[in-house]
Amino acid sequence: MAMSMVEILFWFLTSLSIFSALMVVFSKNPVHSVLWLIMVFFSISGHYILLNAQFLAIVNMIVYAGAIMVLFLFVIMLMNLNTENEQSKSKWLQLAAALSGGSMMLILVAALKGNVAKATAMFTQDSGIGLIKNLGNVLFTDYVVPFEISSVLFLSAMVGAVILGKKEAA
Amino acid sequence: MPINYYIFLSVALFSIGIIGVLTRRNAIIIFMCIELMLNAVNLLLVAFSKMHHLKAFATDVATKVGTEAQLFVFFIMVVAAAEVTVGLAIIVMMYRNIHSVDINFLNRLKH
Amino acid sequence: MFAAFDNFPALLIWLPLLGGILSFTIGKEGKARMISLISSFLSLGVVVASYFLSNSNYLELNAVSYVWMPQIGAGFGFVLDGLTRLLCLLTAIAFPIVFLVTAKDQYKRSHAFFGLMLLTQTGLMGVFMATDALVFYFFWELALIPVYFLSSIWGGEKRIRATFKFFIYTFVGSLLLLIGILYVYMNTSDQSFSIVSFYNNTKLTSGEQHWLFLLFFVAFAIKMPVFPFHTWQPEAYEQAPTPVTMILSGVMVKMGLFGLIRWLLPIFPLAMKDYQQGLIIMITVGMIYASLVAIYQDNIKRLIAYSSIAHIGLMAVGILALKNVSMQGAVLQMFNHGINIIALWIAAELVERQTGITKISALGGIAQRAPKLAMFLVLSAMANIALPLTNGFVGEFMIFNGLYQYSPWITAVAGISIILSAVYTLNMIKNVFYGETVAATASFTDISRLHVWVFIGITIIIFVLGVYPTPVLNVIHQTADIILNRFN
Amino acid sequence: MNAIIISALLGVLMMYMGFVTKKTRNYTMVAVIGLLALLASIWLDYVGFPFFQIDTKGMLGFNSFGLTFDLVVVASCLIYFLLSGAEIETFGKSSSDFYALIFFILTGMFIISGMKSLLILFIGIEIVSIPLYILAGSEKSNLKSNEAALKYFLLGSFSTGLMLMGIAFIYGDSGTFYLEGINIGFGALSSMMAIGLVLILAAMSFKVSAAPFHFWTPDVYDGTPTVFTSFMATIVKSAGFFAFFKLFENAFGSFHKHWELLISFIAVLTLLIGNITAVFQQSLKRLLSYSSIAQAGFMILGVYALNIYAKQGLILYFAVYSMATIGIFAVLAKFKDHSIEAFNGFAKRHPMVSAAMLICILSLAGIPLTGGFFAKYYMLLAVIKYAKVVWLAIVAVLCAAISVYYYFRVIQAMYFKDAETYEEVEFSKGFKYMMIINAVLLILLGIHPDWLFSLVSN
Amino acid sequence: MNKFVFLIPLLPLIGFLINGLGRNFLSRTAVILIGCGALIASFVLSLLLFKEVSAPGFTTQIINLFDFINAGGLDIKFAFQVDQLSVLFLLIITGIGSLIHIYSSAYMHEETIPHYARYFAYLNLFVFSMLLLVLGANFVVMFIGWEGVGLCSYLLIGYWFKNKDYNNAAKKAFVMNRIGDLGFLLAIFWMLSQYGTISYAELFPKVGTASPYVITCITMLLFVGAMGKSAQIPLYTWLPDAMAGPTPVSALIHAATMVTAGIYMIARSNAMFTLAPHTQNVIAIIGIATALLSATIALKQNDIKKVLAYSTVSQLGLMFMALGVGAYTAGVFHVMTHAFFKALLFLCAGSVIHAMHHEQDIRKMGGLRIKLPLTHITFLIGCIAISGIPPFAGFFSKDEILTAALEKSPVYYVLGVLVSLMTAFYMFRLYFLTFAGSFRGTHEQEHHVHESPAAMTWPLVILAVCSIIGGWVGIPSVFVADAHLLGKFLAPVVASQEMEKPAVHLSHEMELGLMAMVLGLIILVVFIASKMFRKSEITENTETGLSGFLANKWYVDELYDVIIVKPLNALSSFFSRIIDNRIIDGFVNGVGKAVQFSGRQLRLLQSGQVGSYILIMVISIILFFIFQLYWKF
Repeated sequence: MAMSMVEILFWFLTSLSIFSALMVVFSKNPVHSVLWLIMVFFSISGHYILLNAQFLAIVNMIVYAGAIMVLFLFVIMLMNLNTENEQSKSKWLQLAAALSGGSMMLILVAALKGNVAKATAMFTQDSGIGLIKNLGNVLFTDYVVPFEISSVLFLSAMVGAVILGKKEAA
Repeated sequence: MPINYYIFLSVALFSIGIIGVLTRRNAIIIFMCIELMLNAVNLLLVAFSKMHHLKAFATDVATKVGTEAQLFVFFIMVVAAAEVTVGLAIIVMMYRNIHSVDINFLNRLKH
Repeated sequence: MFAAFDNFPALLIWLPLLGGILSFTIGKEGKARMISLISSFLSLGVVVASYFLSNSNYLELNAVSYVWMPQIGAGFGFVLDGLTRLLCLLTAIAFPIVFLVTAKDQYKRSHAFFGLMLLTQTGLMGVFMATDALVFYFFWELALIPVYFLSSIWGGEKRIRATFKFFIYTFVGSLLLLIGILYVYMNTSDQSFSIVSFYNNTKLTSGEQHWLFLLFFVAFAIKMPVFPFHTWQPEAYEQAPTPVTMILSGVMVKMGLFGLIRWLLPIFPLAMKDYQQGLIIMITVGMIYASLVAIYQDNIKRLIAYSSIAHIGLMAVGILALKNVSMQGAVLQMFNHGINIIALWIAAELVERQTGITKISALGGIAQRAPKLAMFLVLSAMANIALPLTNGFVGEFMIFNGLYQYSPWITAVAGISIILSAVYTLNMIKNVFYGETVAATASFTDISRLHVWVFIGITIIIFVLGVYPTPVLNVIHQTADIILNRFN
Repeated sequence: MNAIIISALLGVLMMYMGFVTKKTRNYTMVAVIGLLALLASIWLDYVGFPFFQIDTKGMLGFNSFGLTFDLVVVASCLIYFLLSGAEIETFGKSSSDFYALIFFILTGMFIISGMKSLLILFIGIEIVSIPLYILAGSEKSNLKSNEAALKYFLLGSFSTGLMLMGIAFIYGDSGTFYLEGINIGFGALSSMMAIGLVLILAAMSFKVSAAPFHFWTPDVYDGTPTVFTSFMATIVKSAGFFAFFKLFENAFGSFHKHWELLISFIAVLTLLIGNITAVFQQSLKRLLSYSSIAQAGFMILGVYALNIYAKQGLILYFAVYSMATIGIFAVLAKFKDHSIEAFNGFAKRHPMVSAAMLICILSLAGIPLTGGFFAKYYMLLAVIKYAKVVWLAIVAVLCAAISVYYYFRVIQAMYFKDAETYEEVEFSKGFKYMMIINAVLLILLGIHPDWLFSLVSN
Repeated sequence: MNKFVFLIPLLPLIGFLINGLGRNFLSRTAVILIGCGALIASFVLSLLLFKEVSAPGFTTQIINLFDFINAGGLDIKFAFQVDQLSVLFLLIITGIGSLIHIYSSAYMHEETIPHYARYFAYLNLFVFSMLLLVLGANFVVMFIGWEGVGLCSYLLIGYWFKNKDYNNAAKKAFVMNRIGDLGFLLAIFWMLSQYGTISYAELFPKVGTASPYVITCITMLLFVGAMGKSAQIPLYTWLPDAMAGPTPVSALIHAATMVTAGIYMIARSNAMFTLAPHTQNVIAIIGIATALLSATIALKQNDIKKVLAYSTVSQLGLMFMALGVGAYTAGVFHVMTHAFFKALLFLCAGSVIHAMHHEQDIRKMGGLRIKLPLTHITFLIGCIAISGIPPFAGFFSKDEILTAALEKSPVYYVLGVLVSLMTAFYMFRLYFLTFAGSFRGTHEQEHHVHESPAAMTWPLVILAVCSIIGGWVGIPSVFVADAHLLGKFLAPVVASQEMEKPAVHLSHEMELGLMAMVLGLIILVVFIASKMFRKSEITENTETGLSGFLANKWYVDELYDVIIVKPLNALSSFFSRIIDNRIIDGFVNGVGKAVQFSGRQLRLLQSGQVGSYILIMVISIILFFIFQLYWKF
């Protein structure tokens, strides 16, 4: 059975994202972790494009991979954590952690295997809701209230950053 | 691609995130793993958005179904950005005091 | 809430409550004492007046009722029927006695002491008069909280622990009671806490009745207390200040018995029938047990405490036997026992106050030094062990009579407690009051005039009720009739 | 809607107060006046005079339940400001920022109170949470505060991740974020829905510190500066519960049977762990954190029952629990030593304050004549009404009996024990009166709770 | 006259109240006047009543005073019943009571006034209770008196309350009485539930309506009550100990009146006992056994009062045997004569003790006939009377009992005779040891020995006269036909028991022959006693063998101690220390401890490590998933 280009892309991105995610977890060096995480974000953006969600793909790259991860990198550099000096947790704890994470996945997968939606093919053409025009339209009409409300969130984050960041007065 | 593939993918990413949170001791890495989990969610939401959209699209070509999930993802990103600001501020503050971001040193408060 | 002061139940709640608050706020020892005395005597006056000026018709249960929370079917309902009247009288008598007996005592922060005492009185009155389950529960707790503080602040050496145990123990019971009340409330057809609804408008299956019965019973059993829920009692009695112990054992334990009569039997008649035998056997065994344990005690207070367990057990059995005679007898005995045991506590208190000792084997010969005290003690002890022509006899006779109709064998076994009660009571008299004086009692002085008058008052009650109980019986018979009718 | 906008504006106002005046007293004054305005505006909203008519596409909506909740929140906050304002002021110039943060948190709560969509829920919860992380770490030089903030932040974000995953699955199954939409058309529980439900349940349990997701609570409450612990443990927790209740009522109400066992399990576990662990605590602050877990156990009973009694009862519970806990924390915040022994002989030194504190403790313990009784009473009533099986109620009351054990340890310390050396604590006159007013309110709620809960109609 | 019946008990009650309350104010004379006056007045009233009752055509009178208990189908009246039986007892009680009061006024003279007054108060209270007992028209009133006399007995035994032993004796008396009382009480309840009434007048006519089993049970329970009060096996040990009380008290309570309450009760309810032959047999057997047992014990006692006490128990046993064989009249007759001579003997003993300054050991007496002539004579009269030598009172009543016993069964008769012989033996042993021979006490004692004052001797004389002539009211038909005045008097209240098959039918000749034989034996025994004890020396050596066994009262007290008292104490200590403190309270405290313990353990879960918190959260979520997805419920 020949795979279409899209399918090949899907499997490539999937394996890339999973591999990168694993590398995030298992890299000794925090900087490597950050870089691998950026890799994950890029592959996920690829998935978005496959899913015809171009706006989110771009935002993901700009905001996440660009801004946020840079911030992370910045902090790590600032703290001079660019070494592999992190002590690992005890073996038992790591084993328990891996086991529980793994069984979490297994259970979810097992539960969702017989899902009704499996027949749906995902790559057919659609009306292009993921395009910026459509999303912008909805965001500033129907979703204007949550949008405005999230400004409160940013305000508080800003205040918080100021409070936490500035030197103690006394 | 069936929706299940996306579900499994994001579940896998999510679980890897959890494993990361559980196994690492560096607060920043843990935070990154949490971001990984959020991205798994984002991916899943977009996939679901597409799925619901296609279901509706079969009967109505002008349907807007699915928009809300993509906007939700947008809001998640927004919130994540704010969270990162605060989170990193806290981590930096912590680092200033104890010169470490190892969570195993967070043990003054117990019992 | 309370529209007017034009009726007795409202007065009986308000008088002690206001008195309590007043003496709390006034802060001066002498005045607080005066206020509490006046308030308690006024309450007594009101109860006595209610005897003559209102009828005791049980059917007018909702006679006094104020709207409280109509949405949830709760109202401040109070009644003064025969049963209640007797118990309110007991409460109203007990408090002035306690105040008089302790009139010369000094308590640190005494305004708080008197305030709490009066709050306790409010709680007790409320418990006895409430015709609304929620109000009943409220006052049930209200009577407990001040006692907790009274005992913990003014009690003996190990007071905090003992009182705490007492508090938690009874609190567990009352919480179970609360669940029971809520469940019954949910099953009233008109969603009401009124006792009338509880009696007449509940649809409970036999199974529901069974476990509800147990919930209620445990609460009451802990309060009474009956074996094997009794272990808080000796400690609490030992550690509480004697005025509080008097109230606890004289009045408060009656709350449990009262609960049986008013809030248990009539609501769960089906379950009652099934549990009757088991409970009666359990309590009877407990009576013998408590009597035997009492024999071993070497502390006056613990001895009286265990004797109280045995006596309360008898009353409980009298109630549970579901015989008219024994129920009336039990109600009468609730009153009598209250009076008698208060007298015993006064004696114990007077001994302890002078010698500082409650250990029986370290005392002796007080009768030589204090003939009056000895006389009154013997008198009240005799009433306590139900010697004929004292009040105790009438009550116990009626209880035993009804119990006999229920089961001769159980009567015979329960009767052993009469013998045992003689054993430990006489032991106590013998070792504390008779014999040669010891170092601790060598300079014992006889009781003051005030105490003599208090004792005379008690003695009069003991004998009047022992010789001519008819007026009291006339008051309570209707209650017994109505409750027992539910079992026919 | 009034509340959201006004409190957001108040937050902004407080942000800039630092530029207007340096006198910290004024910050509190403005905050209190602002709260009064807020209270009035909510009341106007409640009686039917909203200032703003904004089409929210059904994502936000206010009913009597939500508005009553808002009222309770603002009232509790008022008491909080009045009692603990002085403590906030000790943060100096930046204290206006803290007021701003608190107003932002309030905004988040009002958003939660009106939420009809999972999106709003998510945003609301985040608006509440993010400033809290900051408040937890507000004592920057204090390592405990740092630690609390980081723990809270890490665990909080983790639970946010869980919640989002849950939301994603629920969306996948139902195709909508509207609560009503989720609620209809689900007779049977699909596996996606079940997973979403469990994840959301876990996340919400985390927010309300229900076992086994409660572990952050004692540590964070302990490390956070007392004055903010007070806020966190009371008003914020109420918001968590409100969200919990509203979400489960409106979104998952129709398949209540499918999750009642799970939540009853959580309730029992919370009650047991909260109460039993509290027994051994030596620090009052930590004791209160465990007690807050224990109280959460009771409130979960309301979520379990999901009926009108639960609704009314929760409102009452929020009010009573917040008032009582704020009262105790306000006193505690004046102490440097947070151990129970620090209160030995307190009643002799400060009879008025200790009497008021006594009422608060009694209320927490659920003793009749205090509001706490009716709060617990309503939870029990709700459970009994819903289940007709009383085992849950019996477990709850047995745990309540355990709670008496540790609450009364404080009373014992205050009233029955004497201290040889003690920390001298000053209380202003205003503080004393406020404590008394608080206590009187608690008693009033204990006699006439109907004044409050009748605001909630079905 | 009926209207004043209530005065008979009321007067002593008033006496009690005045003396009791006014003990600190009254003078000694006033105390005497009130105490004795009340009794004498009662006696006079009783005499008047007797006159009325003995008039021909008298029918039983019931005087209702007030409703005692009227509730729930229970209707008990406080009522008095005046009939031949009650009047007879009234006379005995008030008559002998008066004498003893007078005697006491001198005997107790050493006491200070408050205690003196207290003594008279108790005594009056006792008489009041005793009068209630015999006057009551139903069992409840009887029970009131019944327990009342028990109380007074307790108070009077422990009158000298400084002495621990006396207190113990008092307590023992009260408790043993209570055991009996419980039986009585149960009988009352049974009667109430069986017949619906406990008034004699209503109850006795319908006794037969119950099954024999029920009647037997009720009568057995009543007899248990009688056992306690009248000191029968196995509840007799309190009576010898009760001698701790002042001697007049022993005379009044523990010889003449209270202890005969059991006989009164059975005689009163003879209608019932007649229908219960099994009970009667039991009564007879226990009666004779008690009589024998205590007679043997009395043989070896050295305390003057103890001898008399065991003698009392023995005589009571004889009375019960009489009741058991259906000879109610004989029983009551013996109560009366016994009241005379035993009161006499006790008072004489009191006189001796008074003279000897509270020396009670007969081994330290001797030769008192010269020092105490009047006491000596009257004591001798008492001894003769109790030994059953005609024409003294004891002879008639005892003979009547023996005759009745013979009619039932020769065994009873033989044993009864044996008891009589022993009685004669130990009484004369007592007499000879006390009054004959030479004085064995200290010189100081000898110096002080003197005859008692008139107030003490006059009652002795009166009682001595009664002891001589008291029996003449019941002259058996063997001597004079139809001369049994008492029998005729009591006939209306005593149901004649039908003998189904008299074991032995006696002819007059045979009766006379037996009488003579017994008399001969008794005189022989007296002779032996005189030989043995007239000139006895003090023997201090401890008794061994059988005599030791008897001297130690068959070790019954020790036996009771081992089988009842010790186990009871052990049980109570076990209950208190183990069950109550360890198990029940241990459980209660254990719950608290368990909570504390789990609190201590659970807080370890709160490790402070973020990692473990998250791990637990994740594991819980996994468990929740499993539960929610795969749990089929």
